[in-house]
Amino acid sequence: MNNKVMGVRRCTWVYLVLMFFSFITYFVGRLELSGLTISLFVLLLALIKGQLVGAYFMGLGRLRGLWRWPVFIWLFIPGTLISIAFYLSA
Amino acid sequence: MAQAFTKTMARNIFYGGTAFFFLLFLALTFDSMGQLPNRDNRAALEGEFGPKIAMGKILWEENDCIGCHTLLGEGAYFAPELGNVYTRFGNSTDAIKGFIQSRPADGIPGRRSMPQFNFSAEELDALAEFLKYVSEINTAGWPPNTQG
Amino acid sequence: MTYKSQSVAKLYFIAAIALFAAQILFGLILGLQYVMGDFLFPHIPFNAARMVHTNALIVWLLMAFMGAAYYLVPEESETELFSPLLAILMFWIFLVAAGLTVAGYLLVPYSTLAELTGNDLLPTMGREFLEQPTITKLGIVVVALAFLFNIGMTILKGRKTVINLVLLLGLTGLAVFFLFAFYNPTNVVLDKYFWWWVVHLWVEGVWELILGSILAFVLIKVTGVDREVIEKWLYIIIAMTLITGIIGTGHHYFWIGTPEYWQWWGSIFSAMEPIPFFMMTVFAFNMVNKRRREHPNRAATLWALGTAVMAFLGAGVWGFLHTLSPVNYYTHGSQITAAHGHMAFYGAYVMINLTIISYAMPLLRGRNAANSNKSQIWEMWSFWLMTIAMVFITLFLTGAGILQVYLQRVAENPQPFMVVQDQIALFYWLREIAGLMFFGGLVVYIASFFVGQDEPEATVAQS
Amino acid sequence: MQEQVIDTSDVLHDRHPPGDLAIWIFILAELSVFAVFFAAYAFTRMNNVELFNEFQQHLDRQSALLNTLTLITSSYFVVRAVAAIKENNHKLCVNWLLAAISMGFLFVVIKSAEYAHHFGEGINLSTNTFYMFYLSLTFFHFMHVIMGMVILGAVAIKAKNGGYSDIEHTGVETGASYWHMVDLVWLILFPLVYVMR
Repeated sequence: MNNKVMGVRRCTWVYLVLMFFSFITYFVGRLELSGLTISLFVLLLALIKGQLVGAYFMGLGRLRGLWRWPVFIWLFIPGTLISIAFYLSA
Repeated sequence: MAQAFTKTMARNIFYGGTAFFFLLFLALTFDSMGQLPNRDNRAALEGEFGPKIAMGKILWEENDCIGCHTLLGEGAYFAPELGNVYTRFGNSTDAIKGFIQSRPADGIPGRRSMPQFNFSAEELDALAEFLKYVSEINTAGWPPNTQG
Repeated sequence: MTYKSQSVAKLYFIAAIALFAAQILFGLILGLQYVMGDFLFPHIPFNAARMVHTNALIVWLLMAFMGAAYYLVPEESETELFSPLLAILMFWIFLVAAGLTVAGYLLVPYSTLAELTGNDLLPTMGREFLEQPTITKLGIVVVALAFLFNIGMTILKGRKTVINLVLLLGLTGLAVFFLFAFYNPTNVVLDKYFWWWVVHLWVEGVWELILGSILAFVLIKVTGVDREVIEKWLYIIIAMTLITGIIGTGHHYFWIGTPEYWQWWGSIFSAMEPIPFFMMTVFAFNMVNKRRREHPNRAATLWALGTAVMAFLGAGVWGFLHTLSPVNYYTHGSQITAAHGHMAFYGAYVMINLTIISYAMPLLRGRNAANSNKSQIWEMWSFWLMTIAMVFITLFLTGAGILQVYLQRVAENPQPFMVVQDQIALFYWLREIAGLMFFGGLVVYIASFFVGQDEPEATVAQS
Repeated sequence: MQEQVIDTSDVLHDRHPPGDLAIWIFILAELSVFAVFFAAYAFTRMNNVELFNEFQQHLDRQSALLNTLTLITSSYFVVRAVAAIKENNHKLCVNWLLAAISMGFLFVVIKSAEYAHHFGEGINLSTNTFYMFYLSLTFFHFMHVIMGMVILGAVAIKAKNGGYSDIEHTGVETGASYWHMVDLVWLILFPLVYVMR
């Protein structure tokens, strides 16, 4: 089996995980769960999803050097800021 | 391995990005135009003092008041802000008229002074009404205090 | 000079420099009036001097842009100008109109000028930077259209390079957005809203295309770096400029009666506006470092690098300083704005024009590539004098602005405008001194055109 | 200098991101704007928790979920399109691209219905701070979806005309990268605006 097919398979798994996480997020909303822990949990799911998209769909995960990181950093900085803001307002 | 970085792509981003953000700007402008009636005090323009205010604005422009003053923060920074002069002068058009009238023709030695424009009573009225109208525009709370 | 018709640029450049001198002279008068309020009163009141100061600036920048276009378009298109005669004719019309307008500002009261020129028929006067009589504005439109026609036809019949197209796009945008100068409703909010379509979309929009293309042209010439590389960076930089700058107009819509969401849109996008300027700085230095040849005109290279740095500082950094709405709430319409305006205009637009003049003038005057060493040394001295003076002007105005904002708007007992002005007079004195230094630099600059004319051209030291 | 790319197969450890560098500069700029917007939302919410929590309840979470699924799915389709062109299969590539575009179209339809509902209630940017952010963020993103569809459409047309191959497919990757960015932004936007409270 060559690399390309493996790449696609991996992305299919990633796709399923993304769908699954989205449903969880939705049900959290649907049940109108609230509070800091819940919010941060939902945020964490979103950040993981973002990292999966960046690493596998965009293909940054297999890079060496600087270009491996922009999406991670992009998720990290606003993620942190949002966490702080929610923490302070909880 | 070499990185692709082509002029064609750079060009496409320039044209695409510009068009995109200009359209967004137009969309926001469209929304703003819809909101302005709630904020820009156009009721005053359509009311009985409307013609006076219009005359006042022409006078404001034809004497280049903006060349020394600011109006809502825009203009020259040589003389006080006038967007809120009506409130600063105790909500009085008479005080505004009195001030404009009282300027000495030869200035004040050593100090900045507003010229004496020799306005007629009607013109003074118009200018004061114009400044009152501007002071009643909803400026999101600017300036921070009456000093302008 | 490769094409004969490029020589029309010389007229434009000379007139531009003359108006530059007038602008600075009136700047000094203004600076003095800030501290000696009755200076020249009532003969040249502050507002008249200020109109000359700002309008002369705009006109000379436009003249130099046109000169730059007449110089670089034939060379880029590899063909003679479509009509040199039209270019010369338009030059004189423009110059005479500008001269008459300035004379009008100085000789008669502004209201008389308005009456004489029939402002009541189509009132457009008396708005900041657009003080010109309506008839002058119409003249500007005619000149701009003829100019665009001339340039456009030249490009059409010749080679279409990126630099040409970007320049043409910038110049067309300049003409199009100027048309909003004719829209002047009684409603002050509407008036201001679209007034910014001229002012902001000029200086933080289409003018930057002109700036970028002139800079790219000079960099290609003095560094010998491959056109392909320079052109793609030009595209990226101007793309970033417009992406951030168009919505960035919102930073003028915080407090003029426009909806409050502009505070967010304006703050966020204008916070990004320094990025393209930073890219431009990196780009210019990179290209010069990667240069494939030593150009004997070192002064032009210095101006080009200076433009990149000072535009970043003036437009980028000093703009960012007061662009976020919570900050702008306190600084709006204060000396902070003046500080930013001075350095941004100097860094971005004055310097880019001096760059192209520095590159083109020796060629227009019959040199092969550059002026004599002596002349260049004078010119480089003027670069440093003017640039350092401008840094000081900006710093002093910033100091004045911070103090003004504090005393008038932040302090527990806010004080009236004029009381505050007295308290910050020291900064105004210092600014005036820095202004004199700038004027000195300008004198050296003008002198550089006359010294060392009989000496041989500068050559490149073999390395 | 025109630098040509000779493939970027899935062989490991490349140094450069897929697609044209120019699009990545653009993507980074766009991401920064969204990042600032997100942070602004969170910190403004801090001072208006009740307002935000109240009006968040008025949003249509079901539509948001559907939209999330459409975007993730279309993003996955785009991955398949890139894989297809690397196999030199134009036709398959075009089909995946068209599938991705139709998913984008579905997003636009759902979101438009949501907007129609809001506008029908007279809600606009000036209604309150929550709606200002909600509308600004989602509409700005909405325009990106449309822009992404235009880009994918252009790529699809070129692919259909045989403009790409297993050797030269930078254009497909460029469009794909942009589209993933549109997806990525929504993945944060969805929980932040619709769910987190």
